[in-house]
Amino acid sequence: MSEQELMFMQESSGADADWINPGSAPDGDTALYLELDGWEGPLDLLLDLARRQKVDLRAISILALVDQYLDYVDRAEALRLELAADYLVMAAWLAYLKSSLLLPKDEQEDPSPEELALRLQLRLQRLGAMREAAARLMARNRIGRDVFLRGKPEGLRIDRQTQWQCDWYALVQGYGQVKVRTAPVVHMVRNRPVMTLESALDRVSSMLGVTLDWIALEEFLPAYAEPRLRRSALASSFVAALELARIGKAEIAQDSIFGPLRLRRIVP
Amino acid sequence: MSGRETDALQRAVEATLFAAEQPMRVEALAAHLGDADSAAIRHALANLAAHYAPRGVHLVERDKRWHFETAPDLAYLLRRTSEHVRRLSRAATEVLAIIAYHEPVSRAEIESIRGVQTAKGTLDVLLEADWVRIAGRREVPGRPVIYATTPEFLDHFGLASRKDLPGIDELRATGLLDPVDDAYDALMGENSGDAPAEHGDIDEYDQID
Amino acid sequence: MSGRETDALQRAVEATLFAAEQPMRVEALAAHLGDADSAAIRHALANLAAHYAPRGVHLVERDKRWHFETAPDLAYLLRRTSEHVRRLSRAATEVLAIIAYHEPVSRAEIESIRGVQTAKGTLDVLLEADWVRIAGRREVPGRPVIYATTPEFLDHFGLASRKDLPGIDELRATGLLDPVDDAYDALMGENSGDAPAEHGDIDEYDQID
Repeated sequence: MSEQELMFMQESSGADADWINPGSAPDGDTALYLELDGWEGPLDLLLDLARRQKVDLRAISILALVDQYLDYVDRAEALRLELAADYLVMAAWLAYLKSSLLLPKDEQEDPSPEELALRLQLRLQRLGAMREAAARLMARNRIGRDVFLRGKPEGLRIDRQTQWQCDWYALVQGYGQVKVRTAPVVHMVRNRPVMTLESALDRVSSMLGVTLDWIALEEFLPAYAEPRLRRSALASSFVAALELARIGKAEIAQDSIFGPLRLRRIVP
Repeated sequence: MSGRETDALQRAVEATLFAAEQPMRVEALAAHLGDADSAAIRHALANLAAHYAPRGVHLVERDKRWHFETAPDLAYLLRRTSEHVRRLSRAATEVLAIIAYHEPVSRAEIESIRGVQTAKGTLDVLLEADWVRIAGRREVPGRPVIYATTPEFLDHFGLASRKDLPGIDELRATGLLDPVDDAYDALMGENSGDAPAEHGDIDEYDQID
Repeated sequence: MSGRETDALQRAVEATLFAAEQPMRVEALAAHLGDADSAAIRHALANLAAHYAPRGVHLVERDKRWHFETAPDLAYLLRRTSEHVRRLSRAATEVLAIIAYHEPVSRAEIESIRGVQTAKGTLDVLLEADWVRIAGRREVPGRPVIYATTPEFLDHFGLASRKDLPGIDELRATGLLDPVDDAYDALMGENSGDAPAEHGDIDEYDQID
């Protein structure tokens, strides 16, 4: 039967126009070849070939289908049409499936060719179902084609109006905060006992002039200074020592990290 | 048969939906009509729909949103030049059907049904038409994007809900919406042999060809 | 009223006018409906108009052109206002307070009192709320607009007159300024004597009035 159908397919021709419509199958073999671009892949081609068997997709003969597909690929090659690789992969797989199906049962491997054939059939059924569903969907009454909405609706407009809310408390507090925030700010700096860098420089250089020995930094500080003045004097004296070392009037030594700093005059 | 004293709420609902530029849900109608009672609005909608049923204009519900549209049987009078509805390519048509019947569905799942890779542009066309939306990601390795249909899709194709998709009940009952693996296992489990289960698809297929 | 068997032409006219983007003349309708008889169309239009007369939608003729429109008594449905309550922002509250205490006052004066620029929208909100009005222009170079409060302002805040606004001293006495004062005191904390002098602004304002 499939043989006959194939013969019939060879004889008729044309009908390319059908290709525009989803779900339709070409009724001419020539069209089949010429419309290669129209296929959505090998499964799609298989589905159309299966449909040619004019039976339910659950009752198709997989062997016949394989033959049809392989025949199609052969013809395409004979016509020197370039087939996409996935068509050839499908052809190879179908050829393998066919030979497995023809082998005696006990030589079959896992998965069995029957399982593979059934799975192929299930896939075709699913694709067929979706193609049919798509056609039925497209045939529904569609807005803008079959049914129409109101041509020029007046449109609904909703104006949002804000009811602002503020209470007396917030108003008065807001004003108070503005006044407080913008009140002139007075900065007070307390008078602190400090030793300036200048006086430290004087003090250190004059004390260095007295001797050629090493003198510890602490010894430059005023003996009875209160702690805050002492801290300031230490900082200023240290900077003064660095300054004197920089201009070559003194040298600084420290034996260990955080150890006492010592100073000595350099005799020019 | 519309009553001579069409009641006030019914008139208000009628006028509002006539004037609306978008389909409206019951809640939106209620809010627009000054927090009217939802049940009363539903009642008015049902009355209006019945009133308009034999007329040239119908009141329809799509995805819980209501709008007026012309009666489908008058399409032949009103059909305009086809530019209003762009034709979908065959690939896009199939992808749309697969998304609608299987949603939510990933691109890989679409491709496994079609047995062919889906061009990026095909999904873009459907997204742009506002018929398909990205519905999230599947929580499997790779977290693929999954697609679903939109209210606009149901609107455009005149479907009250996805339950209205043509033939979806039969497809589900016959397992044609299940993955091949599940269908195979089911077949192997249920019946010993190769005889497939009963189904009602044959006629439909014949009609198509 | 409308018959149970709405006749075919009447349905066609109804659907056509519903879907039409422009009002249509009888001739245009006739042409659209496949050269239907004008008299029959007039008859259908009259029937339809009568049918819709009590409904929420009317079929009306204007300048020999027919179209559907919302029933005039329901026109209010097309344009609704929805009121929602919003609290005045802090900035707007401050600006309102400054206007109330200092009025009439220009924007530049408001800004110099607040120590920050005032967004245009802030004054707009107060104008929209009807609490502030434009009270003229100050006769100085640039003639800046000056703002003052409205009777609605006094109403809203339950004030008999602006003199009811408490002065800074009273605010401090009632603890209204405490949250800010605390922070201020913390900053100035050590030397209690250095706190800035009390302001006597309020009295001056009173004199302004």
